[in-house]
Amino acid sequence: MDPVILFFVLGITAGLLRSELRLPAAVYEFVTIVLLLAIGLKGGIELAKQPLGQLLPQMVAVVVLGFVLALIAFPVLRKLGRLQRADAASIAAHYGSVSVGTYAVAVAYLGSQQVSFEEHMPLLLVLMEVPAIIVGIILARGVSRSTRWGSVVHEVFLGKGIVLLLGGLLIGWAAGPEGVLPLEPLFMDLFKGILALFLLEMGLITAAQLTGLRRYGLFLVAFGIAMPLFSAVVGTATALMLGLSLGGTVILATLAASASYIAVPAAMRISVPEANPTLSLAAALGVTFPFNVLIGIPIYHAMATWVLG
Amino acid sequence: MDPVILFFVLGITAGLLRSELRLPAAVYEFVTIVLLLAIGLKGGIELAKQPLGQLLPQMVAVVVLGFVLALIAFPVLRKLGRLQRADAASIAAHYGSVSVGTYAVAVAYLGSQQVSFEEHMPLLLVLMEVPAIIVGIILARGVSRSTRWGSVVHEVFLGKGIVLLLGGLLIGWAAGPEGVLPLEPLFMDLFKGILALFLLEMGLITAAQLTGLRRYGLFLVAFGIAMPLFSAVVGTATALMLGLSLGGTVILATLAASASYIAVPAAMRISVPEANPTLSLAAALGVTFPFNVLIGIPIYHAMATWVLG
Amino acid sequence: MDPVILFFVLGITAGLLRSELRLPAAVYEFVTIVLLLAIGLKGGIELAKQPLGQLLPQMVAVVVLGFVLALIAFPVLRKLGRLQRADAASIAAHYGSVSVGTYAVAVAYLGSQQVSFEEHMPLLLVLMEVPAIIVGIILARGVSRSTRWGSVVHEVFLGKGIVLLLGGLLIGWAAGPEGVLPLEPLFMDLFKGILALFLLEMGLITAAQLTGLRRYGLFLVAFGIAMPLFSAVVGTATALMLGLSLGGTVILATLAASASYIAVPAAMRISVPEANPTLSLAAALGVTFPFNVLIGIPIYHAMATWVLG
Amino acid sequence: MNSYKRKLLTIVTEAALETTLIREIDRSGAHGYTVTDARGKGDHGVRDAGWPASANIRVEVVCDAETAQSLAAHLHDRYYQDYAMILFIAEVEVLRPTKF
Amino acid sequence: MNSYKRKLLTIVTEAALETTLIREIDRSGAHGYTVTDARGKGDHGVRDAGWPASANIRVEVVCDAETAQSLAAHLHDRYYQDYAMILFIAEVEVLRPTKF
Amino acid sequence: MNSYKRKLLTIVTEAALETTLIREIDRSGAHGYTVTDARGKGDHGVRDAGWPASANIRVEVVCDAETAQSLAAHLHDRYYQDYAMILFIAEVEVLRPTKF
Ligand SMILES: Nc1ncnc2c1ncn2[C@@H]1O[C@H](COP(=O)(O)O)[C@@H](O)[C@H]1O
Ligand SMILES: Nc1ncnc2c1ncn2[C@@H]1O[C@H](COP(=O)(O)O)[C@@H](O)[C@H]1O
Ligand SMILES: Nc1ncnc2c1ncn2[C@@H]1O[C@H](COP(=O)(O)O)[C@@H](O)[C@H]1O
Ligand code: NA
Ligand code: NA
Ligand code: NA
Repeated sequence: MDPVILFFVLGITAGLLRSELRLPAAVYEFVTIVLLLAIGLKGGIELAKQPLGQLLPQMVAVVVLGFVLALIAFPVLRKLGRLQRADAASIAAHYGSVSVGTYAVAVAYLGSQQVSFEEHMPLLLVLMEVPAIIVGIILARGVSRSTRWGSVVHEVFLGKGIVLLLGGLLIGWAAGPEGVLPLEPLFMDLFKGILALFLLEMGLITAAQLTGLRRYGLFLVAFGIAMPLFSAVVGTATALMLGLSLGGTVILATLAASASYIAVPAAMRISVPEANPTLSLAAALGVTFPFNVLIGIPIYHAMATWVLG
Repeated sequence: MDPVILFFVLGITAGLLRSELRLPAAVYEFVTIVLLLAIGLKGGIELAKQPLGQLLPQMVAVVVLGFVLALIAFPVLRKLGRLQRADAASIAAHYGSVSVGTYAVAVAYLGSQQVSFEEHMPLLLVLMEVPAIIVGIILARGVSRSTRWGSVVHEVFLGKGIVLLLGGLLIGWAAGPEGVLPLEPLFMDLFKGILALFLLEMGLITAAQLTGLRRYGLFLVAFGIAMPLFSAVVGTATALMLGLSLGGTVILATLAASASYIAVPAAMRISVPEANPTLSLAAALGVTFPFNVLIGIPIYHAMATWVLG
Repeated sequence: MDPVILFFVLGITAGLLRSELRLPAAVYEFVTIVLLLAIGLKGGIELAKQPLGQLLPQMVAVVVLGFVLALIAFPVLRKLGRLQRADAASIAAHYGSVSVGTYAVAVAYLGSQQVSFEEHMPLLLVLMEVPAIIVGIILARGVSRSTRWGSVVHEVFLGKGIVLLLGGLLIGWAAGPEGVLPLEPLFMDLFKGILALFLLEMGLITAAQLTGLRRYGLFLVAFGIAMPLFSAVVGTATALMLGLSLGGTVILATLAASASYIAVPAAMRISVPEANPTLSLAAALGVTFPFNVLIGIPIYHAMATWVLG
Repeated sequence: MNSYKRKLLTIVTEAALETTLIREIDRSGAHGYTVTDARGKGDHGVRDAGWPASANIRVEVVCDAETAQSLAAHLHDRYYQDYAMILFIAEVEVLRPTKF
Repeated sequence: MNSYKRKLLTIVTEAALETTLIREIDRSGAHGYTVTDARGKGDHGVRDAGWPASANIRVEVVCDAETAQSLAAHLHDRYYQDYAMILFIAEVEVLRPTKF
Repeated sequence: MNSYKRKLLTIVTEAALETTLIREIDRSGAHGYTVTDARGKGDHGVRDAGWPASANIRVEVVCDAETAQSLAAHLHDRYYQDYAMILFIAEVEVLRPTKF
């Protein structure tokens, strides 16, 4: 098992044992900022090497993928889960969007398995964050006039996550591989160490979400495991269609399978306030994140190997 | 363009678009502390290599330069800008002193242009921080008995900036190049990455200062561009007189052109409280810092090349 | 003198001169977390290389050492120092336990002296943290029924220090030297730089403790110097008995000589609240920490060389 | 020195609401506000500030009784149902009546 | 909108006491609390929050008069002697009487 | 348990003033103070705590009515004009009259 995963396990364990261990909010923010910038930069460097036009099919495909996954999740949550409209819409948005932390773990995993992948994946990551948010808002409130779309767009595109990822992408793209070289000691060499600290904190947070889970029962657990498995299949199929490499397929499956816990919760809190954040975070963080990180990614790897082999 | 500058541009853009991106105060402090220590250490290592006596002419020259620039700025601000006595004195102090962030960008710039410079520059940086503060206080209040010089000296010499720069210098000097080696991964290898985070934050702060600017009009913009250009000429002339190398000349010009936003604002707030900090920060951070970082340094480079060529 | 020590001196000096320099609490926590994890990881890697059973004698020995040192310190504090029961018990617990910061300085010291040592020392460090705490509580309150041992155990074993050290040990042990490789840039390469920042902060904190010292007089100063010297002798003898190498002997002597200021103060505050923390911190941080760091470690080195030579 | 009676309205709520809340305060006619970071527990469970989604803010507004009452009532009607939020009002004395 | 009188109990004490204090509040029957990080000075000297051992917390509890009195008295008896701690109680108005 | 009336003086001002302000409080005869970090908005514009120059502090002093009045008046006269600062005073009950 990759040692960064062990940090996640340490965090969960410490959290469940009610240890005094707690990372200050500022450390969480620092670590998040470095990760987001690092992922953006890495993708940007790659973009500098190839014509953007060539990536257009992939870009369109992941946007559609984001829409579709949210639209599929919604009726399941509504019918099978008997959740309220707003809650179902909000959770659907979480699962249609993506988790940067899960992406980073997948990158680390492929690294230690020495499987290479298309390095422009961070571009797809950014593109896939947004569509599900829009779906979620429309599902919750309809396309009513009263929705303040101005502030929705602001919330979505100017949130910390997107700004740093996109900013990193653009800087990496503008500076190119040579230009970014002096930044590598911080953003590349420390990447795994910083990711370890991030996962330690995520473990502590995940442990706290489990309380939410206990209250809202089995359905969320089932959904939190079944949905990523289903999404990973859709993601793998999409990757196949796009002709991605083995590594690229694993990443796209992981992106599809992952559920957002940075951009989407913030956007939903403002745009669909009547949705209960405890539900979506319990599912996305309490179930799906650990599932993907501990079990899912190797499964998606096996699946991709099988499909592409 | 150096990628660290792009982080500054990202920060300004995010700030102007009112993004939710915000670095916690603790991250700003951490990044500042590492930069200040790194700059000090680097200079100290160099001091260990050469007799201090030999540097005396340069040391005296920059102290005089600090005094002179503040004394020139004051009447301009008072007469042309029609600013109140305290405001003119405070702004003059900012421009007579130096900006560590600008210095760091100049170092990064020369690095990527592969221009070497006298490595003891951090010593001159420290020396140049202080004189203008004293000029500013005297200009504001006269040499009145009521000035509590004890607390002024305390404020100036025991502020975070000077303590860390000077501390770094002394440690670097005592430990020498060999001794500092194990500290290099943090203070040298990460330097540019940390500088990038610092400039990201500076961009956000700069964007916030622009509000101040809008209120106080054109004069500050003009002064914030003309003054560094003039100071750079004086700095270049001084460097010529001192026989500095091309790189050293660019650095000294940049130091002269830069306006303080760490040591001086803190000192002025306590010692000349009637000066409006919005004015000086709008000029120093809202105009001069971005001007130097984006346009000024290459100009000073061209100027030095032309003069020395 | 190792440059990291100079950072400690800088911190003390700045603190005594009442400089404005202050590290935000979040930076202190960040630096502490990285140090604890790094020390744990390093020890864990080593454990992966050798059968744990072989280390059993050492493990038992240091646990006994922790008990014994606390039991020796107590009557001295009570009789010679005429301290109240709770205060004597609390201080005894501090001195029977160990200081991670002092350990890190000893490691850095041996590194720059190019003296190698048994790399599993972090395991002994963890084991030696706890016994003195239990002694302290029993000395203060007897083995009364009313002591809530459940919450004591929780406080002791789930405090930040132990969780991170032990967590690091287990992760290093599970991942092995290969697995930890990608984490090295953060946890190994930056170690000395991070230690420098930590010692800077410790200097500031130490300076603040000196006020406490001034109030409680000479006895604490004498005890704060004599006790580590005595403990170092006991530690050296134990190392000799265990057949440790020169480096290992220095480390064990240093561990014995060091006084806790993370785990023990927190545990005492909850379990022996009537003990005055100013007294124990003044001794442990105001006297013993600087003594060990500045003078003690070289003395223990000389002692070990003499004994083993 | 004379002193004048004003109200201090304190709001503890989710950090995610900061921008929105500040807009509401600006609109209410109050002349200023003070924000500190907080954590806590209430009907919506423990909010321990470990990460942005579980952080609270504590906002104080000094203003006249009428503004305090109407702002409190408005926030109550608009946000109480969907957000972790409490409101309370205390009596305070200030030195400069025109400032608040 | 009607408003109802409640008490605001504020406690400033050592950060080390946070877990213990929260347990006491939970037991007291109060429905919630708010915590902010603080530093300060009092009879136990300067506590400057430079590191955990010298950090303070500032805890607020809105509750009825009886709970406030009994919680304050209990904390006073149990912790005042051994810990840096102050307590004070203010009168506040709240909008929803059942919440507190 | 008996309780005694005291005043709670709250000051919100620029972080740069912390050392100075603490000196003033010490001189005023008050027995202690509590400081928390804050941000806010007032006549001097938005102070968002993004960096030291734009950070606020929130200082509380529990003391007798006379000290509160005279300290407030002194701070008002000395600092209001040049610094971002507000002051307000509330009535509080304390348990130990000699402590404040
Ligand atoms: N009785 C109370 N006293 C003090 N603070 C409270 C109280 N109830 C709730 N809070 C604070 O207000 C936040 C939101 O409350 P709630 O909506 O009840 O969950 C909590 O996270 C606490 O910080
Ligand atoms: N008179 C006071 N006004 C405001 N805060 C105080 C006062 N006295 C003490 N404090 C706070 O309460 C903490 C503990 O007080 P003490 O037990 O007196 O040392 C101090 O560190 C301060 O933060
Ligand atoms: N009406 C108000 N209510 C609460 N806090 C205020 C108010 N006015 C000002 N403040 C705070 O006091 C600081 C200084 O106020 P001012 O001098 O008016 O700019 C602001 O940055 C706010 O944090
Ligand atoms: Na997804
Ligand atoms: Na200058
Ligand atoms: Na010891």
